[in-house]
Amino acid sequence: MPFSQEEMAQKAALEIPPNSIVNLGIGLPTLVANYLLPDHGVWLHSENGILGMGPYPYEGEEDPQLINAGKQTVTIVPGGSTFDSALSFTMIRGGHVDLVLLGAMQVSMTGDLANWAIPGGRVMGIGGAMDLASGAKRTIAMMNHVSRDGSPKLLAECDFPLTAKGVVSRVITDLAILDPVGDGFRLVELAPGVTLDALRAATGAPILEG
Amino acid sequence: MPFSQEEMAQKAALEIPPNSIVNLGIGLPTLVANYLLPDHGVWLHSENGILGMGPYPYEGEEDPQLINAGKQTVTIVPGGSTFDSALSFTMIRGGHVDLVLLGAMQVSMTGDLANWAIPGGRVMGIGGAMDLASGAKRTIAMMNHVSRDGSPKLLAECDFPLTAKGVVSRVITDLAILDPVGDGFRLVELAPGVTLDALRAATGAPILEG
Amino acid sequence: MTPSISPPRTGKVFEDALSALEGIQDGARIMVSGFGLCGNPEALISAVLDSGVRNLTVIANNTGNLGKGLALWLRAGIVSRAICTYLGNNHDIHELMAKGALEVEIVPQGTFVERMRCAGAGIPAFFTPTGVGTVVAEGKEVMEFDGKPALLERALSADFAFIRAHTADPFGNVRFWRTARNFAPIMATAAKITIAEADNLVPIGAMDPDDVHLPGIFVQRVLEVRDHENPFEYKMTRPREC
Amino acid sequence: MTPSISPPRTGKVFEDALSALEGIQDGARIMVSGFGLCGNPEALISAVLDSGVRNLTVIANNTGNLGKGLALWLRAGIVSRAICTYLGNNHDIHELMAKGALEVEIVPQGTFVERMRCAGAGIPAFFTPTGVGTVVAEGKEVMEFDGKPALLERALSADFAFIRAHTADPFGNVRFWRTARNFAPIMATAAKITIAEADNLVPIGAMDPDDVHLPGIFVQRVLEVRDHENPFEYKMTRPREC
Repeated sequence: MPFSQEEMAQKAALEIPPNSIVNLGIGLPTLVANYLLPDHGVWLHSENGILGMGPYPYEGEEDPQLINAGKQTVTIVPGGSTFDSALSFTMIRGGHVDLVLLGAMQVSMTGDLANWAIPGGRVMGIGGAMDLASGAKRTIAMMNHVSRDGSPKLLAECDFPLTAKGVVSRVITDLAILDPVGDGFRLVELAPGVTLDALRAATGAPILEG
Repeated sequence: MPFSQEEMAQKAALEIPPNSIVNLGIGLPTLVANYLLPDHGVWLHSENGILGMGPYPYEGEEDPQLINAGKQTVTIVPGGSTFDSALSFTMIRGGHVDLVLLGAMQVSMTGDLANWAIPGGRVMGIGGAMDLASGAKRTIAMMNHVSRDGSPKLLAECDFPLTAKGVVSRVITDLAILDPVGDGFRLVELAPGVTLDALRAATGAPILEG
Repeated sequence: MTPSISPPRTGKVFEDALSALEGIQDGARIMVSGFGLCGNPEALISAVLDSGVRNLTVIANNTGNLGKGLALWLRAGIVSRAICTYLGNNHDIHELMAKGALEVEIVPQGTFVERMRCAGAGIPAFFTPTGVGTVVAEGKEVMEFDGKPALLERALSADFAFIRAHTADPFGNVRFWRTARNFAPIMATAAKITIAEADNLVPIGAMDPDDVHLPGIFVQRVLEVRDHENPFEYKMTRPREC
Repeated sequence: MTPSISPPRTGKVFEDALSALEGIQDGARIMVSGFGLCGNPEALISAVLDSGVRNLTVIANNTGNLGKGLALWLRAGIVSRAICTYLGNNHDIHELMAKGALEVEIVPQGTFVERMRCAGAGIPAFFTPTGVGTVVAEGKEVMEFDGKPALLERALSADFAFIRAHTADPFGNVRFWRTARNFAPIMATAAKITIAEADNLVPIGAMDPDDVHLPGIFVQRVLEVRDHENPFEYKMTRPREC
């Protein structure tokens, strides 16, 4: 049985060191906030200008001028701060954010990330993705292992437009947790019931063990 | 009779347009603050991080953490603000300061300014002088017309280390007010009792009339 | 040094949004603050429609969302070029792009804001590692620093910046509210004329010097607008614990 | 999204200045805030003398003045290199320079702070018009933008930044007082370890999010020091009007 989205989020939460500053991308990574360990001292950064992002507000307490990078209403935890976009990207590009968890369309065995455009598809834009992917101390990608038509998304080389080159250090998918190591993906953890053969068949690059 | 220092400061004050933002350099230019016109709306910028610098404090109200760029205790006028050095030099280098009045050691007829180092002398440093001289919308130099040994300080070409090239639009000296215009200094105003011949003799570049 | 300073004379306060636009012309380059619809100067956006200008270049993170904000300009056909970072949920811009009626330059968000910051700070160009090895690098100079490649990016300036403020005084000192700050203080430095649309106009001296988010040197015009729609894009809530 | 966040756990607060220096080594590159003596982290400056480290590179606007502040390090002979903008009134540095005992790099002040800002912001280099045609330009690449020449300047980083704060909380959020702010918030972004020496340590949540001058992400260690000398350099006053 592959990992559910919730299990993927739980696995991702375990990657977060205590007292670290984390930026959660839009989509799957947003779920990770539900699994942060209590008393762990994790501070969430949102690139639109929050350090110390808190949970969604209680009904009736929504402030349209207090949103996250997904444009959802949020809150600020005690000790949090707000700032302009230049300082926010100083945090990101300057390597001050410890960990960025990003959704991905494709990841290559050399750590290239593609997550902003599908060839021939609508151009949705880049947003903060390129800065986040290349600026953080550590970048982890979260994604389904294969696309809807079954084609692999972990590849020897990405064929979608790149977000950043050689930045992904770990990939969390519904089938496994893997590290791009240059000549393939090193297996860290296999989802229960998924065989190594099945993983290999679903991956467009060599799987290395141990 | 040449202009006194106070008269030079008065002349300089007349160069300040209403509602403008002005940075006064250390030394002679500091005196200009005494002659700002009332209700003129002039805001003083100090590069260590004040917009809206006010007069010296009353005795007993000095704050060692509220100083100007000359490290003198000052005050802040209502509507003034404090900020970090990066934003202060954004104001300067970004062309947001309307006028900079700087002391000068030498000025050339092409508007080059030398005011930070004497060859063979002690190196005092550059401070904000280079940014101020080249960043402001308009730069005016204030200086004695000749050095203590009588040698001219308004020259065809500076021989002291430059602060900035081609930035000075007007020079206010004890003998005259002049504009560097490329092939000489165009005379704007002569101090009372100073003859044109005396001015020419004291200047190391052509004096152009009218 | 005893300057006779009389700060209140500023002439920066305008009575209504349309008159605050004085001097705007066809073909103007306009920066507009906001992350999506959060932090939009709504009255200035509307007034531009009334002013009749067109052929605008808009510099804004999203250029509208969900048919609101700058999407009003797109629908009115007065934008010919947009420089932005993200178009998701902005169906109007997709429609215009599909028709070929709009030239769009998409910039990584960190590079977008840094280009404006540099314009405001008198820095003509800078190097950034963001975008190396991607389409963003196409046609740009690459240089290595400590063995790491970086792209040369140019300063980005404008004729006008329209920013949303929480509080402003007549000199143009501004404070922002929460994430409505976003690009506003940077855009203010990068435009020839910055207009602050403030929820509250307060007297000179009402802000402590240490609490000014954007000093008035960067704001040429001030407009008080007490009522704003402030639309929600995604109103999310959590249940109250008992 | 209902994160179970417990912000107070930070481990950033140190009991005394010497222990806050943990890990400092000979040859360290240290940024120190202050415009002259205004905004100096006095306890940290003293503690470095006690720590016994030497061969330091100091990055500071003046590297001391009138025998105080960083002049104490110069007198103790523990500085081998200084990067600064202005040396006037710092007789100690002139003496060491005359003896050839100190290598000094003088940088225009705007370039000085911008180089640190870029280091903190992940910008490896930038172009500035400041210094074109002067000795500052020697050996530097010059490029023209819109017909105007500019110099290529590199980011400037450090191992430590010692900054003086007015208020700090245990996460490292900081507020400054008046012109003691100067280089501090920029230096904080450019160093591996930033230590904030604050007049007042306040609880988490005591600062409004909009009022934080320097977010705690840039501050690794916090130290409360209630008493400072805060020396005057030029105490100027005006007469009281009657």
